[in-house]
Amino acid sequence: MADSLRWLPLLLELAWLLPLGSFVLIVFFGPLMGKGGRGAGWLATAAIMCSFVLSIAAATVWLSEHPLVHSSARDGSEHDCGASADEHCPAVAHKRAVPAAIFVERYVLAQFDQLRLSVAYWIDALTVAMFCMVTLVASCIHVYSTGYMHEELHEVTDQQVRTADGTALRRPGRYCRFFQYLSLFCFSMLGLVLAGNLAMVFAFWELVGICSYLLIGFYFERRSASLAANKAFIVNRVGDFGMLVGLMAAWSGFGTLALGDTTDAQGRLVQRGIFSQVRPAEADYRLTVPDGMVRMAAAEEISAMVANAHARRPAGEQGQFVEQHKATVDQWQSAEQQSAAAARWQSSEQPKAAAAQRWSVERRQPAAEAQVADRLPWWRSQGYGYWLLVIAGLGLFCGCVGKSAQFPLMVWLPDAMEGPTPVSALIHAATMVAAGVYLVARLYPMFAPEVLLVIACIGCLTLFIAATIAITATDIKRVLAYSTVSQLGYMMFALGVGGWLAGLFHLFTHAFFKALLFLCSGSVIHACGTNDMTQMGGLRRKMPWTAYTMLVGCLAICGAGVPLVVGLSGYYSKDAILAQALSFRAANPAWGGIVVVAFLGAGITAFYMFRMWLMTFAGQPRDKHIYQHAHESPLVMVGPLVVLAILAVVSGWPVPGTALSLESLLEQARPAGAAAGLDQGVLVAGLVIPDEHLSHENPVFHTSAALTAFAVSLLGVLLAAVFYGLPWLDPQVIRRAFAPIYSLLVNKWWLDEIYHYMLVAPTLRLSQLAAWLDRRAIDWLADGLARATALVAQLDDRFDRLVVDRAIDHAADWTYAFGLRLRRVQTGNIRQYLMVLAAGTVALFLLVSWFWR
Amino acid sequence: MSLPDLVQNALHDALHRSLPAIRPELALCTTIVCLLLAQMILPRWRSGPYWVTLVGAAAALAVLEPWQWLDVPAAERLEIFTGMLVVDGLSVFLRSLLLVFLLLFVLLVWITAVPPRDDAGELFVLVVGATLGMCMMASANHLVMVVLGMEMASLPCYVLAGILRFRKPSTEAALKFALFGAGAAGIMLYGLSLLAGVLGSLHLPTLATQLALLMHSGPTAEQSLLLTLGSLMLAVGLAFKLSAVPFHFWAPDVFEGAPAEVGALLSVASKTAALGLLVRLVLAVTAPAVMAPAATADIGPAADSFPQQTTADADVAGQGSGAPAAIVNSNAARPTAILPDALAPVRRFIVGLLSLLAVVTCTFGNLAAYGQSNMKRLLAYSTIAHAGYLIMPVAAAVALTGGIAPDAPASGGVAVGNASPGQTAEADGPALGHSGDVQTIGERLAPRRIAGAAPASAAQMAVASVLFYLAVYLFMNLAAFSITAVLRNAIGSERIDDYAGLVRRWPSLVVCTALAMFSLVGLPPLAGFLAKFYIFSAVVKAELWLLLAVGGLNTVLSLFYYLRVVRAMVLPPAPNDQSLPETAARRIGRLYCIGVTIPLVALFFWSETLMQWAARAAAGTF
Amino acid sequence: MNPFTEPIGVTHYLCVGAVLMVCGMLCMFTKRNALGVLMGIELVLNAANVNLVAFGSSWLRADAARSIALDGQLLAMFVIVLAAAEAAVALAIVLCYYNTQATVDVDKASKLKG
Amino acid sequence: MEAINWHSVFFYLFAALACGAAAAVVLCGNIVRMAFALVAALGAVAGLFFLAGADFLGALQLLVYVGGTMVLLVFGVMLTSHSPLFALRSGAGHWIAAVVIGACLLTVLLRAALAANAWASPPPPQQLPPRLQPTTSQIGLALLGVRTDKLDRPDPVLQKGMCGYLLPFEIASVHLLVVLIGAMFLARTKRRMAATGSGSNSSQSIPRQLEIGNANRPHDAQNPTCTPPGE
Repeated sequence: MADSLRWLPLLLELAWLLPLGSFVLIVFFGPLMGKGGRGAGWLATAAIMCSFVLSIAAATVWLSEHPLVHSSARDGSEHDCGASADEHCPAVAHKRAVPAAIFVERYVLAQFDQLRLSVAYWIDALTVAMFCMVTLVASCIHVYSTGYMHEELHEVTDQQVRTADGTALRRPGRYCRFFQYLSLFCFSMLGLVLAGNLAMVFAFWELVGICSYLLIGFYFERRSASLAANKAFIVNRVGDFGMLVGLMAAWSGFGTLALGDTTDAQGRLVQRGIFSQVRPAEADYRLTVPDGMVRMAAAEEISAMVANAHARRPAGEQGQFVEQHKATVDQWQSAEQQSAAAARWQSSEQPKAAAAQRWSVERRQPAAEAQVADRLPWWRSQGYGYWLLVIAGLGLFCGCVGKSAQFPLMVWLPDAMEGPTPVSALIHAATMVAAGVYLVARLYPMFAPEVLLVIACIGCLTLFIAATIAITATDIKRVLAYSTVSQLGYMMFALGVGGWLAGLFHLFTHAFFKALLFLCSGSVIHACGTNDMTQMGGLRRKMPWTAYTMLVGCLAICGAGVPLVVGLSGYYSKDAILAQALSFRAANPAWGGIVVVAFLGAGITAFYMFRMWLMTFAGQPRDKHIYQHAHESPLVMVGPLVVLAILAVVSGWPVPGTALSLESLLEQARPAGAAAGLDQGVLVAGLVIPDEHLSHENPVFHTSAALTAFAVSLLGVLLAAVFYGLPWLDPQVIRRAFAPIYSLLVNKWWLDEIYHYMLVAPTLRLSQLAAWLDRRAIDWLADGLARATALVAQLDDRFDRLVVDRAIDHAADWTYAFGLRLRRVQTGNIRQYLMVLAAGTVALFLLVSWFWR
Repeated sequence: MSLPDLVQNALHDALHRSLPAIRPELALCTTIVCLLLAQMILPRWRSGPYWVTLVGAAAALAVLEPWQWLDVPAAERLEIFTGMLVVDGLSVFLRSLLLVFLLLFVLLVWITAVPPRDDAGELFVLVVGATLGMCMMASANHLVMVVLGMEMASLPCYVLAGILRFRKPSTEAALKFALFGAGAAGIMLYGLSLLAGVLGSLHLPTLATQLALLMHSGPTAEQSLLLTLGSLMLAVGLAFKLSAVPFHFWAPDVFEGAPAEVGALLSVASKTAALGLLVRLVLAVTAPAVMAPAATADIGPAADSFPQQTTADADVAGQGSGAPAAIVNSNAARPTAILPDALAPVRRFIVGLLSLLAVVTCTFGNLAAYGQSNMKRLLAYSTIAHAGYLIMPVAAAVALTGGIAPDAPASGGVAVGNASPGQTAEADGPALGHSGDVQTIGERLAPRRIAGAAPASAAQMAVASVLFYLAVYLFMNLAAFSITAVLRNAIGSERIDDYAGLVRRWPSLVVCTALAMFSLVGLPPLAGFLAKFYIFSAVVKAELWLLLAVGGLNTVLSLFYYLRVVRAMVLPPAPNDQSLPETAARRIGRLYCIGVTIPLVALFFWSETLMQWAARAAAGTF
Repeated sequence: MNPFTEPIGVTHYLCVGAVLMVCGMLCMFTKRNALGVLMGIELVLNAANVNLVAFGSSWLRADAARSIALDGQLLAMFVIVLAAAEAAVALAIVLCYYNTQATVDVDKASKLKG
Repeated sequence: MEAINWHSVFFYLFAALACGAAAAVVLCGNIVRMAFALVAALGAVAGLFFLAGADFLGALQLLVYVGGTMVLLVFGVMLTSHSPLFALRSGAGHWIAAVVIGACLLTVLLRAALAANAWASPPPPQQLPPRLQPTTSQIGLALLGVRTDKLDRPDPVLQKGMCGYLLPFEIASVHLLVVLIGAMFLARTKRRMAATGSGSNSSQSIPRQLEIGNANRPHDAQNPTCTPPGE
């Protein structure tokens, strides 16, 4: 490790811990900091800004050690490798090199056998970039919040909450608490980014979830807010359940949760990390099923081997033993055995517990170990354990589905708008929902092609559904929320079709313009006191700064730009995604349909964004009263808007004259071997995840993506202008014309209703069925049979009440009563104690001689 | 060698080798003398006994130098006083715990002022005397020292139980304790005489070797009858000290009658020593190859005559993951390594006995704690239950010393289950039959070299888990008892119901209580969880599933009554008539409680050092 | 077979020890007087001593070399010392008990129970 | 007819005396009679010790037990004999339980005792009763840490296990010191009056509220239960 790099973990650690420090300080001393805790805001802001400065310093250190090269897509030096995926050209070969990364194990919390629970960091270009982005966006949001939340400095009257006597709720301000949560949120997110093992990832994952719960429920007196917070938390739990399954699969398969290789003080390898197990250097970084998973899948064969070795080995004769084991291998390789074994993993119905048990037997028989080790490559080539890898990947992705609000767990995110607007900005731009995408990107090496396909499909579905819902939403924040869901879908889609860089690039650019959009909407809400766009209009005259910065944001998210020349940040990232999608389509014609949806989504995005902007800022004011009261926000709120607007424009550009650009920085972190392209699907025949570099290098994809996207977006913008800008067409007409579709969209595809139905229905239906049967029985068979039935029902009911319902109670009662009865043994009489002493000895002797004879 | 030479040798050995090794004990003896002198010379120096004891305990800890053992890779096993005592990692660990407890105990008694200051001198003479005995128990290597240590630890405790000698409950407790203890001691002595008579020695390693040889040559039915009876009666004495069911009857009554401070001593220090002794005894007889005095025939058990496993540290550092080679070497260096195979029946017997005791004790303690209304009594039952938990890993350690020899059903169940029956029987045949010819021994030695590696370190980890549990247990129980004492001084009651509404008056103390109780249950962010985790993982390694099930079930059971204490403090409203004016003494009392609770949290996050130390201490025992 | 012509073995002593042990135990079970219980304890400890001496004696068995030799006597000696100490403490406790309860009846010591 | 083995005769004599006296201790109701029966039993055991060749131990038994411990016990009897001694009789239930347990215990112990015959066989009958060999000097040396008995032991393992008793000997003295101080502390009826006259204060500092059944008493403000350290 280069000398200056040694400071990198320390810098990032400090940047990570500063928000925690601010959190702790505010928790303990928040109310003491100025009137109403005004100082808390400044403290939190200062902390996150310092983090930002430290992150920049870290980035500088990083770049000084790892100078950037021109990314192949941007400087036009195209290596024409052709479209064929598996051809080895020099460009592909060099991309298989390991990315520069630092894995540091800072502190080992505990070690349970093989599993080390430690504070470990995985630092690469992605980590550094994420740090800069998160802290920068968070800094802007912090500054903005000091203005936005100023009402909380004194006592607040919440008009939306009525107390028992009908008056509005008055409560003390929660300024301190807000910043305390913000700091904790930033700390959690940074920790997640920095985490070097999955256990730590999971811990911070949950912490992020809790913070979002706290912040969404910030106005917890409002019923809607507390419901939304609960919803967010519970829906995320569903995802986290899957994640736990994935974690367990990973742990049992890899034997470790660390991402990188653990070494001891002398630098010797102690334990191989997940990445190097799943993409070992000796296998040319190809996706490799780790030993543990192969062993689990082949547990039956292994236990047979152990039994064999046990039976055959004469005690202590090593030489013979080796020969024997060779013989066994030969015997095993007979053709019928092979086919039988190959069939087995596909059905692979053996219970996991039994497998683990047998595995332990195998571990305790080192004699058979050599034999097993010999067989491992063959098993692996037969696909043993591959399904475990898929399960691990899918499980981990489940967690990301919950956190990044992907279909079908996207319902919580729009409801999360109940939190204060800066929080929405933070959640949507930099922290919570980005966490899911980040994690998918981080764990990219261990995703099998099938998992990537699932990710692509889910992402595609999400982006389309969310975009369509956004068309009809009238709440300004909800429009943005659905747009976030949709954009997250884009990112997942990109990752799924092999566009690792494209997805991440979009994550970064999206963070800037989405934060901008949210803060602008907050500014509007702050000025108007309402979220409803139908009451706005013409506001650009009252609040020009907000209006035009928001316009920049809208343009950026639409991917506006002059095709093939220059554009806003969104233009580059969206193009990269679409180009990769086209590349994917070329490689997998069977799955090409999802690409079309992605292009459609781009158009819809442009439409609803401009619909929103036009409804809010253009035209004539719809509500005079609100219009008159509207005013431009104070400088402390406008400042961050301007900063973010600039970033939204330029973040896709390289620094002139250098190779320094976001894209080339991220390119450094591309996981070894995860450039895909060479991974073939096993479960889904013919699935090829194309190499991302191909889409950059092939001008066909690039150009067609840029042009198509531009055309589609332009269409969307024009459509929006037709309806809302220059009202040539009345939206009401269209609404009536497409009434079924409109109701589908306005009801958010009835997703909430479907979930409600799915959750409640079984219980409800069952009870209704029972009730119906009951009634029918009495109505129709009002005779002796009916009475008998009634009697049986009654008995059953009594049984239910007396036995089933109260069995739990009774168990507890019995335990308690038994405990009380045991007290009576303790009579307090010393002579009885002594008798028990002697009797106990005798009884023990008799017992022992009875059992151990 | 002439007689004067012999005497000279013995004296030289005692003065230059043995005495330096028992410096802590000497410091304690000096403390006793200083206490008496201080009372005689300076009768008006009322805080004198506290200072003297504090300094004495600190000095003892200082000369024990436990921190040395943090770095020393593997403990050196040193037999001193011609084999009477043994100094190794285990003894150093246990003695450090005892001395740390002594220090904390002095502070507690100083703060809570029980008994009256005039009696402090006698109190500390007794406490230091008891600690001395416990130290002897922790390093006993000879049955005389076992007896002497147990009596030295017990007798002062009888008096301590009655330290409030003008109160009826206190004297009643002392009487019950003394009579029950004397009865148990009588039974234990009787059993011990039988054991010694059959095996022909009182020296533990010799005794163990004799036992192994006896088992190897196949004991007659009469001999095994005597052995069984003798070891059972010995176990009764230990069970009394451990308050294991059904020899626990003294515990609840004594804990309730004696002041809470003495309760802490009985439940922490006494149990630490007893458990150390238990570990020593069972490991001595089940893993005698370690102690193998038969390896060399020279007179005077000098330390250098024992082949030392200097490589054991690598094994500990690897913690089960590695270093089989190291073990092979150290095994090969021991000529008597064959003997453990013959000891399989002994191991089975001990594992069965300890498992039985553990299961019964644990369940009984937890169930009987349910209906208690007196805090001290509740803690007494909790102590009993914890004795059960603590015995479990000892059983596991014994099971694991056997390695994976397929003839030990306790550990080899799965292996037997998976191999086909015919092969198993074949493999088991020679191991079970005690044919003494050399060839079989050689054959049996060979697979052990390969297979025995991991279990040996697993057994060490089991012992280490006991030690870790004891260290955590010290703080948990001390916290619980000192909270009881502080509250008794403040609100004048030890009834749980009278703790109502404390949360509003002394929230810090309630937090401490909650932490202590949750740690006793074994809930995650506290050291108690880790302790329980380690012992259960030891039990899992030994594949004693019944123990695991019972332990898990009992953890659930125990949650209820521990929570009840916290609930009593938090939920019911405070009685209005009580006011608690803040005084310096109360504040200090609370501070003390907080101070002993902090380690519970700290040890969860910084458990590594302690666990490593425990592992090293355990490694020295094998 | 005339028992008076047969030599004495370890077994004989062990039988005496067993009887003493049981008598001591019975004493502890049946005496309500605390001092009676103490006497029972003395008997129990003596039983152990008889055993120890028997096992240590070189006169009582054919293979005397395998006996515990002087260890038996030495341990018995320490047991006597410990018994004396135990008696002293127990007696002091009994006196203390007597001072607070005005009785030496151990059955009265049943306030602590449950 | 073989010659009478007088060693055996005396053994049976002492054994009968010991067992009989022990039984008498159990059966007597009067504490004083019990004490005398105990003296007889312990004396008989001392005789058994002599017969086993443990001369020093026999003497110790006579001195410490019969002389010391019994005096202690008799003192106790006298000190506590103000109460009616004869009323302290156990109920029949207790007796029955005790006898049943005692019988079981006796069975087990006798079974064990008889088992010893199998491996520790008695010496051949023609062997003459051995002469008394004094063990005093050997015991003395052993207490110094040097074992001189059975130096010619054939078994090296057992030879190894013969330890010197220096440490127990010394540590027992500390033990006795501690125990005697404890006993003295308990037996002292009166509270020691501090020379400064503050004794009454200190006596109050026993937490009164610890009385059982009286636990609800509120804190007595005038009666501080604890004083800060260093006072």
